[in-house]
Amino acid sequence: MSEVNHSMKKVINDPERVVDEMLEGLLLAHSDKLKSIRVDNRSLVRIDAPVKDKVGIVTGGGSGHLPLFLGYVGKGMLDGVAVGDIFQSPSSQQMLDVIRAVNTGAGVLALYGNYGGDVMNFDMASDLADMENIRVESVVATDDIASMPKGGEEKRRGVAGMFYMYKLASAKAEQGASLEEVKRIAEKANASVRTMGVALSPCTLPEVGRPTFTIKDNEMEIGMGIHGEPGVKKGKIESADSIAETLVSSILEDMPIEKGNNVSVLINGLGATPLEELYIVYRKVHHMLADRGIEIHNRYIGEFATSLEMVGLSVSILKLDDELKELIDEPFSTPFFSQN
Amino acid sequence: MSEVNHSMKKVINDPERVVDEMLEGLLLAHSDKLKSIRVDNRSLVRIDAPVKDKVGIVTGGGSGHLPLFLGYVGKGMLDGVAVGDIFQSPSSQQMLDVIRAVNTGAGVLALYGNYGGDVMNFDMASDLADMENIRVESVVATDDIASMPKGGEEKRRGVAGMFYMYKLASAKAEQGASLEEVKRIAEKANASVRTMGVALSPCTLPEVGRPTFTIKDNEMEIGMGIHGEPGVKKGKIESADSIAETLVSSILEDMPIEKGNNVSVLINGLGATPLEELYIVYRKVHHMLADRGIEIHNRYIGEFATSLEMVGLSVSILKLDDELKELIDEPFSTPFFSQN
Amino acid sequence: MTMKFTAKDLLTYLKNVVEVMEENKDYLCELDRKLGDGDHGVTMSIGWQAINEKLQDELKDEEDCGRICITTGRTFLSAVGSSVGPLYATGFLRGAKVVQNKTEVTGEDVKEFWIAFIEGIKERGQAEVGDKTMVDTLQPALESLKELQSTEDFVEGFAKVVAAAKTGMESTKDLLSKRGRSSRLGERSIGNQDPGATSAYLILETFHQTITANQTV
Amino acid sequence: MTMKFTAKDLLTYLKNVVEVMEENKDYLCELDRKLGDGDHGVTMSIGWQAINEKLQDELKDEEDCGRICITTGRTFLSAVGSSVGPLYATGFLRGAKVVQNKTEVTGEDVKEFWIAFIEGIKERGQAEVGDKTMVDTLQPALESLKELQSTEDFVEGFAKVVAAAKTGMESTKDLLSKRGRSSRLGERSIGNQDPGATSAYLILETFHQTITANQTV
Ligand SMILES: Nc1ncnc2c1ncn2[C@@H]1O[C@H](COP(=O)(O)OP(=O)(O)O)[C@@H](O)[C@H]1O
Ligand SMILES: Nc1ncnc2c1ncn2[C@@H]1O[C@H](COP(=O)(O)OP(=O)(O)O)[C@@H](O)[C@H]1O
Ligand SMILES: [Mg+2]
Ligand SMILES: [Mg+2]
Ligand SMILES: [Mg+2]
Ligand SMILES: [Mg+2]
Repeated sequence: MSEVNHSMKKVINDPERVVDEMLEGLLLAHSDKLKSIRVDNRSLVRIDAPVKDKVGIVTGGGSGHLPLFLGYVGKGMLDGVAVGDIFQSPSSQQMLDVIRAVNTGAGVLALYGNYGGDVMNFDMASDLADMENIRVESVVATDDIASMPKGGEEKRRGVAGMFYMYKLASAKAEQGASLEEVKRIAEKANASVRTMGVALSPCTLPEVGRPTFTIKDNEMEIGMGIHGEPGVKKGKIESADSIAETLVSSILEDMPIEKGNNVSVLINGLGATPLEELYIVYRKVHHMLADRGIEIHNRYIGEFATSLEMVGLSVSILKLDDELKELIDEPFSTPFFSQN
Repeated sequence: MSEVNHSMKKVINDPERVVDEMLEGLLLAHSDKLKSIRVDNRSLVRIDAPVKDKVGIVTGGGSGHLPLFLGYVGKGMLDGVAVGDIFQSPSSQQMLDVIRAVNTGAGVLALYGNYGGDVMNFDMASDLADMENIRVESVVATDDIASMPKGGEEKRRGVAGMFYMYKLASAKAEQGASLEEVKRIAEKANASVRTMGVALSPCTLPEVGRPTFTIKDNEMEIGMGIHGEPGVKKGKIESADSIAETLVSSILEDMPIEKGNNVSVLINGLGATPLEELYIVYRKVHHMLADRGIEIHNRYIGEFATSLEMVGLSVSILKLDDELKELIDEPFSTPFFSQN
Repeated sequence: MTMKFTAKDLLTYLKNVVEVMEENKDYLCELDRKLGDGDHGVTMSIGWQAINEKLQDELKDEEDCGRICITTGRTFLSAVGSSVGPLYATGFLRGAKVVQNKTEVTGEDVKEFWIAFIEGIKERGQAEVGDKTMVDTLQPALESLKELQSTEDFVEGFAKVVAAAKTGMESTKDLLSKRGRSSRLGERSIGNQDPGATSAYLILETFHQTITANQTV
Repeated sequence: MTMKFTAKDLLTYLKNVVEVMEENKDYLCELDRKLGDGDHGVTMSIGWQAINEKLQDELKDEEDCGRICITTGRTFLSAVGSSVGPLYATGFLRGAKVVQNKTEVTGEDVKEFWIAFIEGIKERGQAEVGDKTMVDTLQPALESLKELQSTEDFVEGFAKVVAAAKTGMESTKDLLSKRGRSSRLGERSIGNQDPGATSAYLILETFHQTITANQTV
């Protein structure tokens, strides 16, 4: 067992066992909603999986982003998740086990972020599932506009906007739609959402014990990734209004939204930024959209995809048509969220 | 307007306007669930208030603790809240306005934490309401065992365990119970819950711009209050298990719980502590209670009462009898939470 | 304790307090800057200016001392958000009960008014002597008030009350703050006079000035 | 490219890799400590030890080269969680298709096996030459493999493949990492040889040793 680095402001035991102990706690707490299908607890499915005749939807990714990824497994949401170490992809085997466990014969859709390790392992898992005659399709989230300029959309990373892909595809699957239909919705969701964020401080990996990079005392980084990937602009910390302005106008430049259109807005805290500040940002985002005659159909404000205790937030905007609007209003319930 | 202190890792505009802008954002976001009854937005009530024939339940307190206090206003929960500046009591007038707005003639119950300013202003507001023939009763939360040794229970502060008082009294009121009955439940809830927490780092008030006190790099403080009030013990940061052990055994010493008893457990993050760590702590708490033959009826894990971006957490344990068990399972829904 | 004090005199007194608070606005803020959030002068000014409006308007011809005090207390409360709002408001509301339905009051009534005023504040704030608050001014004043004999001249007697209040106010310099915002400063609070103790002194002192002027006319 | 390579030889080769990985465990970890999380040697050891168990058990008398490769790939994958799990597993699974249902393979088959092996890894990992990964070892090897003439001696030809792989492996020292864990180090990644490039070289080099030994016997 490794020693706890005592200058780390973390409530943990052995830094190497953070994920195992987190999962143990989670399963003790939510045994009515989730079950583990591997002895290492790295593959979790909703308690009623496989859900008869339904297309199975799975995800996976590194730990340290709660409620992402496992927080989205539940009724009206995802069927299963493979859980990696902090900021590390789960293994193909763990993904394959999830795919098997949620498969009902209707096929399985894998939804995950566009990160090398996750893509490689999910591709591998799909190949293996294919050898067992399980139909697997994938849609990779690419909502982070800061990670690659326009034109390189398919190389962008997936961040908080992934929530919408999960939500909408899951609602469609819950209605009994086919794998093709559910995949179409996931692709449409991904094509209709854009995210951009700002980080004011880094986070500390438990195994490392100190921040893996630094942001100066009076600085922030626009567009930094959720693992600390470099952003598009470093600079002095700006006001909430000017940050909101930068994020929203970058999003609207990348994905123009017409007057009269409906959107859903997601204000996501990265970990240490208080809810109070998310509402201050929402205020400005609301005014900006209202000024442009854009209708906010609904909004999600809170922590949806974190980076441990990073200070910062992101704004996601989802363009809604009638089909997506109907799906976004569907209820769901996981140990972390519920919508009636 | 005051200048933003740029070495503060906060996404805000004018530090003096943090609460006003937060409230503006909140009301823009949740106009379907909350309404403001004062031009300064400092008094909020649920959208359907006053709820016919129901005992009104109100709370109030300083800002900087979201989702406390205003996050508990909603269906199956509180009727109204008075909102103060960061860590400051709201005014008696703001409280009086809330009391008036939720009064249906069935009387109003004020539930709040045991802090000088809040007590003084709620007492004042009750006197004024009384002069208008509105029956007001109060129950003051005193769940923080670290704030005063056994024997001085009534001088203890109210912290995260206040959630249970809100939840249980509200469920009782929703059933149509009388003011006396609802008050009895609030008192029973407060008498049946104990909380103890640990802080690993302080937080920074926006108007001040730097931490109001410090905790050494490798230190933590057991029992620190949610405004930084001194705790019972400073020391080196300990492991999650040993922290959980200290918190749970202190609670059980203060309020013995017998084998076979039912409890509800609340693991509350103070702001910057990741959810992952709360689950690591839950794991140990679960094992400790299970080892003693105590039955965990349900649990709440997340942020329920924060101190801006303080690093740390608290554990609350509520002793349940049949009456409280029935009430705790009742559904509720606010912009911040819902339970089906 | 022969003294005649009418509703008109009460209105004059309140007007005098408005002026005194305006004159001492910066001084009170300066004291609060060292101990709290620097707003005590502004707070008092806002509260008393609101009262001033009432004095010029609905209270202009009011003859019931009780109603004057109730309006004063309520107005102060709704104008002021900070700690002193409910404290001074309670003072006036409790005092109002003593003088209700009276157009003219005696020295005995005035004594009882101030006793109720101070006890109301003590009850509301739950501060104790030595906590470095306005109670350090008010408690010695209360004790001195209680000792006033029905045989002595009220104006002279009240001079002793104000003197006790002054000593109390000055004692706050050397105290460690235990209540309100300044309690966060701990040791650093020592050495500065408490702003609330100061405004409480001004309120009493202005009353003495008012009745003295009244007498000499 | 006359060469006879049987399922037995394949099993011997795999056994040899098991040994080589055990011998180089510390070395690979040391390389990974400078660039990543220091586990590459342990990872390879775990994976190949798992394969070793299969070699001693269900693969002991296996005569189908395809099935041997499939089991090797799958075993490696389920034993290993890190990046190299799917990479090497894909290599063996893709190679398996070339040699399926064969008990004995020709030099031409072996060439095609390694081409499929390397192309599988490239496809799986999407790394490019210069990214500082095992692809820097494998790409030159692939090009060298493709140039092998059907007329030349396979063992001699494969020596050139290994030489190209070695040059590729050594080139990673001066590269800036762009893939996997080590990419986080940025500039600091320069100056150290990539662990995956090293284990990939060992896999090819051990194959050359195996066929050389085979020939001389
Ligand atoms: N509980 C209390 N009892 C009596 N006086 C108090 C109490 N709390 C605060 N005060 C007084 O209030 C004064 C501060 O008033 P003010 O600055 O207007 O309010 P705030 O502290 O809310 O800014 C203090 O100097 C102190 O004398
Ligand atoms: N996308 C990729 N394509 C090819 N090789 C890769 C890729 N990502 C990582 N690698 C190789 O994997 C090696 C690291 O392996 P290992 O330490 O076992 O995995 P991990 O990085 O998960 O700890 C690197 O040295 C590199 O050669
Ligand atoms: Mg002040
Ligand atoms: Mg103030
Ligand atoms: Mg490694
Ligand atoms: Mg590794």
